[in-house]
Amino acid sequence: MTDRGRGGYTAAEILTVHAARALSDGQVVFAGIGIPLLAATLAQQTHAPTLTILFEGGIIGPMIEPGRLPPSTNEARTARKANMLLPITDVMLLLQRGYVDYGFMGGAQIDQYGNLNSSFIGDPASPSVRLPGTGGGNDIASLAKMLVAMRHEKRRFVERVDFVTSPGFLRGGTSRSASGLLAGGMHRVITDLGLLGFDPETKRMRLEALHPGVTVEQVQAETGFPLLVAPTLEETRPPTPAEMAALRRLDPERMLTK
Amino acid sequence: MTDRGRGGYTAAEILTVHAARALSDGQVVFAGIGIPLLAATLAQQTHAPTLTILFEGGIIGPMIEPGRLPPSTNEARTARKANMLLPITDVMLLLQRGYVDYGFMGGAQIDQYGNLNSSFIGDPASPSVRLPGTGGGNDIASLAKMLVAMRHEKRRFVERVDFVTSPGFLRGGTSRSASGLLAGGMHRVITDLGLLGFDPETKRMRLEALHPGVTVEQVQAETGFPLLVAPTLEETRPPTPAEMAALRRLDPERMLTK
Amino acid sequence: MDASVPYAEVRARLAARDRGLRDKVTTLEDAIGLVRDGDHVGLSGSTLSRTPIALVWALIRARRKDLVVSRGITSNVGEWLYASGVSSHVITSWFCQGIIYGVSRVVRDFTESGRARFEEWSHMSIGLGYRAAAMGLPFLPTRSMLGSDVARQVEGRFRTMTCPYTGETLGLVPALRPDVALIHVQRADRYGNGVIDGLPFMDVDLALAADRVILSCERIVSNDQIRRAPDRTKIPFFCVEAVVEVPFGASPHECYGEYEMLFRHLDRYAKAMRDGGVEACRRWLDEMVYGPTSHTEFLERLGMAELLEAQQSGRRMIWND
Amino acid sequence: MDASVPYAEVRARLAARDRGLRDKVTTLEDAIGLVRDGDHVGLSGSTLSRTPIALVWALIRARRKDLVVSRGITSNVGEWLYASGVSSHVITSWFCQGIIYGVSRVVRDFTESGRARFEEWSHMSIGLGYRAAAMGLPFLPTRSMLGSDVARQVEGRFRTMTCPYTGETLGLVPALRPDVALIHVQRADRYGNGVIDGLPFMDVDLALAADRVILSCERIVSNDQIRRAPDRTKIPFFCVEAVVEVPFGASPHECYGEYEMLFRHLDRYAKAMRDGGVEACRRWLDEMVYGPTSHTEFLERLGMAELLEAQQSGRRMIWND
Repeated sequence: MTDRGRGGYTAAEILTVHAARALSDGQVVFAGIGIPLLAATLAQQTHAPTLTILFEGGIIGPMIEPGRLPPSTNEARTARKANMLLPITDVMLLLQRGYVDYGFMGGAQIDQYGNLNSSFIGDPASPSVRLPGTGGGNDIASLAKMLVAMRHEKRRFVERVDFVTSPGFLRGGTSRSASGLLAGGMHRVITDLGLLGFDPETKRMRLEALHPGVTVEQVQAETGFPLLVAPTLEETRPPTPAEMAALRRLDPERMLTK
Repeated sequence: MTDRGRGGYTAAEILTVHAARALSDGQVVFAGIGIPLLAATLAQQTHAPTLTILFEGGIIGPMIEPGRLPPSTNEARTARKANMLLPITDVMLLLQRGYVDYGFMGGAQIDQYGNLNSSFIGDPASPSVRLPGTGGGNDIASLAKMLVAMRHEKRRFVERVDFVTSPGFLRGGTSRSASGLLAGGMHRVITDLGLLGFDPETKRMRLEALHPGVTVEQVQAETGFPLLVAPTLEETRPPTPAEMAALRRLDPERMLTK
Repeated sequence: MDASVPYAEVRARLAARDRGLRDKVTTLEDAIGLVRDGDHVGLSGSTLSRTPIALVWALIRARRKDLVVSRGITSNVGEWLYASGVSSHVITSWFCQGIIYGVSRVVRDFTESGRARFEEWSHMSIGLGYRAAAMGLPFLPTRSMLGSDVARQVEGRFRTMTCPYTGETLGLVPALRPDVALIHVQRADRYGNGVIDGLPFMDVDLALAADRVILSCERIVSNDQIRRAPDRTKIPFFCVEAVVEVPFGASPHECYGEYEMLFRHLDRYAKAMRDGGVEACRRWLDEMVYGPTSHTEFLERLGMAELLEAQQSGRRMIWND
Repeated sequence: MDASVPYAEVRARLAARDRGLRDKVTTLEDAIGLVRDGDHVGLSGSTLSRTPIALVWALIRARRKDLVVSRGITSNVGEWLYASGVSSHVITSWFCQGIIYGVSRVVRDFTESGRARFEEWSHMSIGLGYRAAAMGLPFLPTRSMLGSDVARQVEGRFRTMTCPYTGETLGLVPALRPDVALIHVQRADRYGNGVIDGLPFMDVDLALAADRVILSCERIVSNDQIRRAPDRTKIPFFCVEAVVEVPFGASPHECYGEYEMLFRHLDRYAKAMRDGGVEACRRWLDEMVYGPTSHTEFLERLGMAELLEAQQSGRRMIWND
């Protein structure tokens, strides 16, 4: 991730700190690798010591050691010294049962209703790029409240995704629940420019807060559809020294936060 | 079981030997405790060394030691040194998947269509005796071909059971498959008087073979409904010295075969 | 079997639970405080194995009432629940003292007189009911129980459907969702990570199906021990509400690898029930449940000699021989 | 996903299998003889973990064709199947070389040109498909995949129903029934009782779902070892058709507690694929699959130094540290 940070922080650092703040103590988060895992671990080290992380590979409460963040969700380095290992289908079913507070993923392409695409660029019948596909993304987004952390770029924030891999609010309004998705849904999109939520009625994406120094116009310029703006637009608090110190301990080689 | 044996054998010995003969090498049998287990073990010791026994408690291939037959299907004495232990629901699902050649149970009350009752004597709404109920019997009889070993007595062989706990052919004909039970069904009833099967069309119980010295009239006299008789009625071979020797090793104190 | 509960309510109930990695160790009495009158309570183990005896003992002493109790197979513990007035509704597949003890006079007395209900499902159906609940589903399909009177007795809850793929008839087992599960295991850590040796019965599904789980264990181990072999953890801590360390917590029943059942006690009990029926059961409750001032005293009344013998033989057959 | 197969046929196929407790140890080559052209083959493990590499290696050498291959998550092994012509139809939820290697040029080339198919289901749906088959059911209900384009792409196989208990919409995942499952585990006995350490992935369901199971293992242990800890057995012998002992049978992928993946080899492979695409993949197959005269020679070409290092670090992190 090339830097587009502010106030001496990289974009990835800003993303990670704000993502960590979205998590509360005692919660259970189903995390993807990369920024989501880093943010969940940062939350554990700062304000949420009893937060529990689940991984798609079948891992409950892994032993994350500072400086040794696991590179994937289902290998031995990730599984060692966890609280519990279980079959993939069963860890996914914990989402369906309701044990998980938040699913937490990165995103390649998102639309105004929070739908995510990781399957096709272009027409799925004749794609210009065949992407790796859903993995557990579709299940997590179908069954849990979602946090998405991603870089705020116009090519990533599109009016309509080419393919709904992981459902947000589908076509907005009540279309998600009408399809049978009765729980979960997009909760918050955390970017390097600000925090976004969704309008309670239309389910269209809405700017909720700006990072210091960012303007609404800048965010709109990096967004491929007209952005709603919350009635009271907040300004986020910049990363604190304590958060930054913890983050540096977790990622001393700045693999993820450069 | 009081004795009503013939040719120097007890009724229980005759039952057990003939039940063992109904099993073939390489098969998988889901066995109840008592005569079914004894018979399955006898089969292993005589003609079916690679026969596998499953128990309802969640046990695959137990270590049955001669003289130490386990008293129940789900305790540590039964589970120790098995090939595999698994949850109850999963061992039952092996029946549904089709891994089991025969379910093998005793019976308290059976009717002309092979339905078994272990729930109520009398009107279920106001029973004269509330029996212990199905346990896994209903599942085994619903999902596997069945062998039943029981004492041949008029009060046990009734025209219509008070309550269908474990389904045989229900009301005969195609009524079993019409109810959605597409596999399994009563295969053979083994008694101390002879062997019984079921008419291929009507699914009514039919005498297939008599033990030496037993007459059709005797069997009919101990049966509470008119018994069909197979076109060619066989006479069973008496227990062999090898079978009896193996049986004595398995049950030296004659707990089950007195 | 309450399969008609909307998914939103199932989710809301779970969302309200504290699922953090926190110390949950407490006493038998405090743990049982989590059970409310009228609750549906699921019990671990099967027949005479890994039954949560200490928890049931505390439950009866706390004089809870109107409980619905479910278990795959129910033995003498169900007699105590009937006779104590704690429950007059047991959902199970098979119900008497234990396979070698024959038909239960206590169960007969209560059910034949209509004073209590024994709601019978097939053994697999009880398991599928817990599993449906554990999976967050309103039901699971089955090819069992169809056509039988067992199904007819619970018509409306056991249903059928036509499979859209094959056109075949399938049975539907509704989710079985206990308000509370009482589960006894060999080992757990303070957070509630539970390890089961030997037969798991239906306990993993039961733990995930229930709205609250009270875990008793033979011993509490460190979280580090749990993390040494995370593939042995069978019950995840976040479904557990309370952890109680109770040595011999399943006696007079057995606990795999720890102790056998107390055969002499159970034989004496069986004879007393045969001879005295419900009144004998109430006398047993007076002597063994209400009488002792602590669970340790309950164990004393079971008898040190028989407990030690059961421990010796129970350990030996699994670990030594 | 062939959920429309009548139950009678599912049962008949299983009834025809030899399920006796017999010695099943054989060679890689003979075991792979059980796979027929056109079969649906399911693979154990996930991504770069506990993949049945040795079995797939033998499969490619045997030049099987028209296979449909399924797996929860598919990595570079899927590239080999495409590039070798063994399969042009992979059913999976995620398909590239491995999470750190980004989009696969080989997968892109085959799928974007229409020469091969990547049939995408959600990860849980692949698992539920195996589980439905393992349970002897035509489908399992789900609350996932609804409303998405993933579902739309497989419409007719992924269906919906109205729950008769709640009135809610449920998705239905059809049974996923491999003709053959290739499964690599740490230990097995000669009969096929399989023990899995660490993450079980979808392998228990896969084993029970398939019509035939070929089990490779790091080492064959005695049946007595299995019976010492029967609660550790994860795959029952009677679903297994062949057992092959293959040390490093998952290399260059990892096997929990035995060895890590061969990072340097995988990095070199990834760079070669980025630079050379399908042609580079075919060169890799020539060098690593068709070239060696034995699996041992395949391991030699992976490199003794890296294998030993992977073994040392893989064991250390689980058992020593």
